[in-house]
Amino acid sequence: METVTLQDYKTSEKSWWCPGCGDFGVLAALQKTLVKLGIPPHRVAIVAGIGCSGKMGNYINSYNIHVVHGRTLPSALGVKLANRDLLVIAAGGDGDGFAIGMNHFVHAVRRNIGVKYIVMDNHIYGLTKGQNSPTSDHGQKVKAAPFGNVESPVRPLSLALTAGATYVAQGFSSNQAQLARLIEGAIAHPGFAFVNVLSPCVTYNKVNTYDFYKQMLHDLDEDPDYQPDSRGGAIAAVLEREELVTGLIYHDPGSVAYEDALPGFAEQPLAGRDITLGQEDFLELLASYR
Amino acid sequence: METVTLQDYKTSEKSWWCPGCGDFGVLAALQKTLVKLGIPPHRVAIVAGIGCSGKMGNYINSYNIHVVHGRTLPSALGVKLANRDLLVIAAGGDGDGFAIGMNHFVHAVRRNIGVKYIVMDNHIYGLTKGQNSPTSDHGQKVKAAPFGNVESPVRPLSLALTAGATYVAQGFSSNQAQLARLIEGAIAHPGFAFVNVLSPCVTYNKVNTYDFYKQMLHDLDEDPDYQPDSRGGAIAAVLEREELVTGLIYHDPGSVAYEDALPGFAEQPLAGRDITLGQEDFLELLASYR
Amino acid sequence: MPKSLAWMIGGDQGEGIDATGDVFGRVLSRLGYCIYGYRHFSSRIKGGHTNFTVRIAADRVLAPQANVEVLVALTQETIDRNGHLLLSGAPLLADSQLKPVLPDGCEARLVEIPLTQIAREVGAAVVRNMVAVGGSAALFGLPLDAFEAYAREKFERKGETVALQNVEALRRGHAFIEELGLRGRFSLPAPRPRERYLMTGNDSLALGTLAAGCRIMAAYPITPATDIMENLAGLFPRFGGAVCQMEDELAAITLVIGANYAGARAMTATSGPGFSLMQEGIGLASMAEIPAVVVDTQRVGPSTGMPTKNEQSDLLAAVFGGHGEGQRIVIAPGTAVQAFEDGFEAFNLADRYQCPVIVLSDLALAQWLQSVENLPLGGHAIDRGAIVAQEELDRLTGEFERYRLTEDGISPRALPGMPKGQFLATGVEHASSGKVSEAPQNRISQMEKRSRKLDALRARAGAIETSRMDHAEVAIVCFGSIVGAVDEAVELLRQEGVRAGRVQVRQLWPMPDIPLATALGGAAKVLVAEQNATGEMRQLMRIAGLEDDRYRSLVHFDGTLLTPGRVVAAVQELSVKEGV
Amino acid sequence: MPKSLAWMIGGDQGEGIDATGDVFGRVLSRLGYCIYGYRHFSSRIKGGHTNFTVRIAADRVLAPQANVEVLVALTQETIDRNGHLLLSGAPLLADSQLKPVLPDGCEARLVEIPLTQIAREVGAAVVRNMVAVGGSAALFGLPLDAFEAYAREKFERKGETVALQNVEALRRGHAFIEELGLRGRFSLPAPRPRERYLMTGNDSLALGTLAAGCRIMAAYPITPATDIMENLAGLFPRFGGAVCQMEDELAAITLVIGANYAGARAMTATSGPGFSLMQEGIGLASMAEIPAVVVDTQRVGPSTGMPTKNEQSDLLAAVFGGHGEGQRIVIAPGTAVQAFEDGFEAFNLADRYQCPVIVLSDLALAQWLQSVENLPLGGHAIDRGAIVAQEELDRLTGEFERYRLTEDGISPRALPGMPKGQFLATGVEHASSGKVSEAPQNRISQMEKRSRKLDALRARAGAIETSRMDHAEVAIVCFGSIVGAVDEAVELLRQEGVRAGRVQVRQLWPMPDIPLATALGGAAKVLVAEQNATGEMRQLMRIAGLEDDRYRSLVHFDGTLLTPGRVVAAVQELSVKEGV
Ligand SMILES: Cc1ncc(C[n+]2csc(CCOP(=O)(O)OP(=O)(O)O)c2C)c(N)n1
Ligand SMILES: Cc1ncc(C[n+]2csc(CCOP(=O)(O)OP(=O)(O)O)c2C)c(N)n1
Ligand code: SF4
Ligand code: SF4
Ligand SMILES: [Mg+2]
Ligand SMILES: [Mg+2]
Repeated sequence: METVTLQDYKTSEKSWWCPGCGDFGVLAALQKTLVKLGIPPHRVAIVAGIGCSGKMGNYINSYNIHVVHGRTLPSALGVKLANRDLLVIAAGGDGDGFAIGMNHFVHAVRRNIGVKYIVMDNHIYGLTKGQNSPTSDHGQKVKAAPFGNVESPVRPLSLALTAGATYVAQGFSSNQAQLARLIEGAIAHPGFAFVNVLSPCVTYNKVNTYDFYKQMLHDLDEDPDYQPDSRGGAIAAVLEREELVTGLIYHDPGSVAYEDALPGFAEQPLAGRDITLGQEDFLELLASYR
Repeated sequence: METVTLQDYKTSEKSWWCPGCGDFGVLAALQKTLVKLGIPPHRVAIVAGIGCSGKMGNYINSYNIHVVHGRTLPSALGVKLANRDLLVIAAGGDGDGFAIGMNHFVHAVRRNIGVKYIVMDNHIYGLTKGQNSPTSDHGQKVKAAPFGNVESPVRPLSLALTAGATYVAQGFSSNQAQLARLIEGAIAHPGFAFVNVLSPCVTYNKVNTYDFYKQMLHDLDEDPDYQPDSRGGAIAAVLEREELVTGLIYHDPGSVAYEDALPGFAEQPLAGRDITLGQEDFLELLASYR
Repeated sequence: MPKSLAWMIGGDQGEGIDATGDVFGRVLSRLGYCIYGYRHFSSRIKGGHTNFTVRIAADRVLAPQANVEVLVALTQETIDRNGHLLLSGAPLLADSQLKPVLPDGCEARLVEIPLTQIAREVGAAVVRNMVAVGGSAALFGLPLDAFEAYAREKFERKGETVALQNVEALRRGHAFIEELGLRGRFSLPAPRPRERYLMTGNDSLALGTLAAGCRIMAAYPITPATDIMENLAGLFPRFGGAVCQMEDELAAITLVIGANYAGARAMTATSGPGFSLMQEGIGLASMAEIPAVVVDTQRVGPSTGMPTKNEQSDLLAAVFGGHGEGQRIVIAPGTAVQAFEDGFEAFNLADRYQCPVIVLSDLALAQWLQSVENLPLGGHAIDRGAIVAQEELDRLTGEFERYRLTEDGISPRALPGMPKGQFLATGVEHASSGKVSEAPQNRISQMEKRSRKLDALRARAGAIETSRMDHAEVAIVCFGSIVGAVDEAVELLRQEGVRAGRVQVRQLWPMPDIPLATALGGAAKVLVAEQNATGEMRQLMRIAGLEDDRYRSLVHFDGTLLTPGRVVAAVQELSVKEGV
Repeated sequence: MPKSLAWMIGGDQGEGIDATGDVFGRVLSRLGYCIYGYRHFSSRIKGGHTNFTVRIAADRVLAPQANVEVLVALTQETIDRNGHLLLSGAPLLADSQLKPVLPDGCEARLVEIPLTQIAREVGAAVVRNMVAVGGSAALFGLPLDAFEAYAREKFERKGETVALQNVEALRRGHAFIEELGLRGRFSLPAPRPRERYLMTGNDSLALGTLAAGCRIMAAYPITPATDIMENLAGLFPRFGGAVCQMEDELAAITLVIGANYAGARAMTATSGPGFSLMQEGIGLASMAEIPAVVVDTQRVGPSTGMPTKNEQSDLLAAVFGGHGEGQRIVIAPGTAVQAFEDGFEAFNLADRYQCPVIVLSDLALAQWLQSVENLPLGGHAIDRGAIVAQEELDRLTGEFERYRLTEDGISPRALPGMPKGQFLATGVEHASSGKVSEAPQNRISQMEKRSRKLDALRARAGAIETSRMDHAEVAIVCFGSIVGAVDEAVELLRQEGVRAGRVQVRQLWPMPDIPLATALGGAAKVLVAEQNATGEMRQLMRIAGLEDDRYRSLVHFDGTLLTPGRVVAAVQELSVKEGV
């Protein structure tokens, strides 16, 4: 373990979110965890989506790729496959992940790709100035829905569980200690780890505020009756509480990551391997076309 | 109710599926149901995806629109909003619906759009000649995965239930009577009705065959212990049996369709309405820009 | 060129800069002036510099001014960034609290005004900007009561106290400047009062689509197109329609196709990234001959680019972006009035030609305020194109032939719900019945039929609009929002004795080569001005055979608004180097 | 033109027609002939007509033949559809069981042969087609043992019985024809045996990418590109790589971008509809300067079009399809050998220029069998382009400057995992550090830097390939698979005394205007031949200034393969009408 300091993870760019934005808390928890684990910045690749949340990577001095809206997870899989020694963290918003990116979310989950996915779920589209997101409450009024949201929200936790997720957790950006612990668990997990973070948008979301969450959230980590080891139990628990929970919700200790399941896949990073094809191999392959 | 005969629903084109393909059964059940309900062909719009299954509409003499791969559900919503008097049926395959179209599936479900969605789920990509689909079993060997499928299948029924579906059923293309009943229930349901049909691909899928299903399927309609009225119970039931069930799985009698929830939305079909804007309305709107 | 003055207010994002600019512009508009109000901003919600400029004139202005007469600064950053825009001695109103400092070389006159302090005294820190508005009104010698009336109207619903605080803030700011003896420091031209609206292209385009009978709008939010959705979300429910905020642009475009197929008028609006995602869907509309209106409000590309900056670089993608060869009509409004017209006309074109119509707007047109004087609803008639009559269907003995081969390529369609009109609409190649066909000869007939539909458009009236082109030596060809800068440049050039004229291409595809060739016939030089890097319209003109040694390009691609000065300079360079 | 003969087998889809064609072609190839094997098929799995033609010659043939010498008919539909392809008296071998009837006007000689019956006698109905192959071998006077050997080899793993049944079927078919006295009815040219492979463009392209060191392939199935994925799925695991079948094309392209960013060589392959969906992702690769190889195996568009028919109509979308203005390199192989080369070279170009490279293939190249004689691995060297050295990073005092402004526009990149090389890659406009910047001057510098990268490619060696161009009066310009038909047409024209030559454009974008202008300089007429409706390459040539009154277009867009005859006719028409 090298000595890594918080300074190593800082960039010359200051975080540009609105004062009070929940995303500050997520950034802090992530940086703290990386430092705690002593992972040097050059071994970390952050793949970020488009949105206020997607700027996350701009403020961490790791390798960063800021992709197109919604394609955070497939891009992250690409990074992981090219260099499986990297810690690959995908980060984005609820719009990025559960609207335009929902398809990839479900499929990344069922593939169990070795990527840690942190969603800053503010129940709103922040960067485009306050439209309802897929997690916005029914009835929420915004300029694009002046008579209120007619849609019912998607439930990211239960969706992930149903889709076969092997690590599902939910944090609250104000609860740094828990959030850091959940991220740490995600990093340790082989396979896809999903950490949904309730991260209030103080500018556009007047419903899902810090106060709201402080009142409503139930901490499963502190619940002596809850064990995060049964998929069915986890689904039932989050269904019952309408996903207003925090903590480690489910964890499959037998999880095998996609890259470990791929037949014949190199154990060393592809990026560093000799890629020339031998003449003998080539002729052998050609021979099959005789 | 007009007298409608099977003949009215036939086209000059014969169905072009491989002999024995499960989709024949789906076509037959659908046509029978439409006739039984006495719905005249011009009041039916079928929106079909791309795939063997997507050819469904080509063989029914209704209004048909055969769209681009995966966009079956949003197109169907468009048709429904333009003319809410139509019976709008979306039909496609498991690739169309759960691979490229998964995003729209989840969102159509949570919107509860007034569309009946029939998926011919053969656990394979038929039209492109036998690649694994998102519902293919783990380990299934095909040319594109010669060492076996490394992915775990998505579970359409539980996904739909978790996403908030108000009508979920699963049929088997050989069981015509049940399938017709489930489709009839779907048509009667206000809002989104999802009928997943296990429809064997006799050419490319050597695992999920008629025999396989005959052995494995559990008929919930015949199960006296099963009541399709609880979301949690339904999720648990399909989870337990790995979705190898048929029958009506869940039904929310209080369902309100998206088009009924839209504020101010016309009760008569938009397609027939006078769309000219009155001069007074226009001036009033302009005045707000002074 | 109209005599004009410009006022700018600058500060941090999220501090009401644009709202303040809006107030200032709107009152001036009511006082009888023509306004062009534009903003500099970043893709960031709070913090980061922003400024809003209100350009004021007696006649239409549709372009930025190079300098400003007054700058109101709420942060030191504003002074540093924009101080140089002030001519020597021009007033820079800065909040005293900043302890403002002029940057080196800035010769403005620093006027410290205790904005924050006055606001606090008035009882609400948020009215700070209104103090500045009051002071600005004094500088221009404007009647304060018009501002007061507007503030009362605007803040009424927030309660009596708020309204009064705002009025008081205006008064105190006004008094402060008056006391400094600066009242009437600038005199505006005489106002020319008449019925006038202050709106953006997004506003007027939304109105145009409503007027055209569009009742379904499906979209996914994206800057700078979102306002269209937000505008219509407020309007459509009142007229029985609906706005559907979709999960992505793939869903938006295909919803629109489904709705148009079933007989409604439906549209979507997006910007570059979303537009790229729609390419497959647009191809379906071409192939199945389904009307579809797509607004692409361009911003700087490629990829995410600069989402809050102006560019016109989606033109080639609008014309050629989909795989295979499908019919598309591309039109581009340049002013808010034209945005209304095109928002309306797009639906007529789509229904008449049964194909996708792309309305290429751009950020400047979409988001900047302009005075609109003439927006008549009359003169625009709804034309739904060829729809088969029910009687004709009733008379049919065989199947309805949806894609009948006709001379002009247009085949009447049936709408779902019409008895005996059933047919298959598909993105697969099909016979005239609609049924799938792979026969080579059928392929040729259907391809030719579809392509024939658009032939007449090459000569469509209204495809181009010219100004000052009689006896013009230099023709400046342009499209979109830069027409304002070009027009102003033409006036400046004329004042300098250069016989310049302007040709605005409003229909970009099919390229109206016939009217263009005629319009440009007499010019000695043709300058094709575009806000992009590769001269996209010029490339289309080349394809259409509009190319010879008279043609030159002016490209502008740094994201800023094209100024009249830049256009003038380009023409002057032509004259010097090539002696027009 | 090589003297050639063609053999066709036709029947229902799903009845092993293509497998049978493959056997016939492969044995002939082993016997020393050059083969071109092509199929007619529909987007349907079983049922529906299909046929497979094997064209046989002593020298390279890469185009269809207008007529066939022998037709094997397994259904009456085959006879009705294809009978007219036989010249008078040519043998039409039909299964007696059909009770075959010749259509009106068909002057073929009907040879009834009890295929089904013999097969049953042999003990397996499935060997029916092998009876026909045996009979066909007799017609051409070919040694049966070569067929027997191949059948043994092929059916070995299915067990002794199966192999024997096939051999017996071959023998019985051969004997039947012999008894009719038809043995040696056609004599083939003398074979020219050498090491030769029978492969499709998809096969060789896949090999090329493997040889280039590509180890990650992400795709979503689509005809006619799927074989590339299926080929690589068998190969990559052996070399430590992986094929990921993704949920859609949006995922495929962005996976590829992520993988290339992180230092692997990764690719995707698709066809039109999927290619349209990738436009946004391709723009990201342009903007963030990330290498990415995208194979677009074209088929008939727009929309779903005719998925099993040939067209070259995605060219303009390949060049201009994304919003905004990003760099793309577009190359197009025309033969299986070139598909290998381009599959390899695409990765070098992508790494060297740090941008997306689009390999435009087409259905005919992708799916039809051709003889390949020269596929050397040597001569191709892997070039990973500019990657910063670790020592250089170690020496850095400040941040690594990923997008440094360089003279040639190429800036060395760091790969994730390299200490001190951290940077931000983003689709947002950025400064040379990689950090987001909206400064106008930075925008200009970065846009110019990116565009500068491709300048040299306008003159790249290998961008065009010419044949028979010395003293050519008529130059035929083409790209993609139709080069085979054009070359054959050139020989035919030369035989008739027309001095024709061929220019194949292998790099379509940047358009190699410099070598093209030189190559075409001496021609009196230039015919631009393309398999699309709007002359897409011609349009690109116009943009590049390659247009004058010598240029004409030949467009072919009915989905069938372009024949040499059609090209000859077009040139003759030119000569007659315009007197070359
Ligand atoms: C293809 C595409 N469509 C739309 C957009 C515009 N856009 C940018 S961010 C965003 C959503 C932001 O919401 P979310 O992902 O929840 O992030 P937040 O800003 O709330 O953190 C949208 C719609 C885009 N960049 N690309
Ligand atoms: C954008 C796009 N990508 C890929 C394809 C190719 N394609 C056609 S059908 C199909 C999948 C078919 O599977 P499924 O939906 O399960 O239908 P089935 O044939 O099994 O009934 C695919 C991938 C396409 N038409 N469009
Ligand atoms: S708009 Fe909301 S999500 Fe975005 S930075 Fe501000 S508070 Fe955070
Ligand atoms: S390939 Fe499979 S799904 Fe397609 S028609 Fe044949 S049996 Fe049915
Ligand atoms: Mg959000
Ligand atoms: Mg399927």
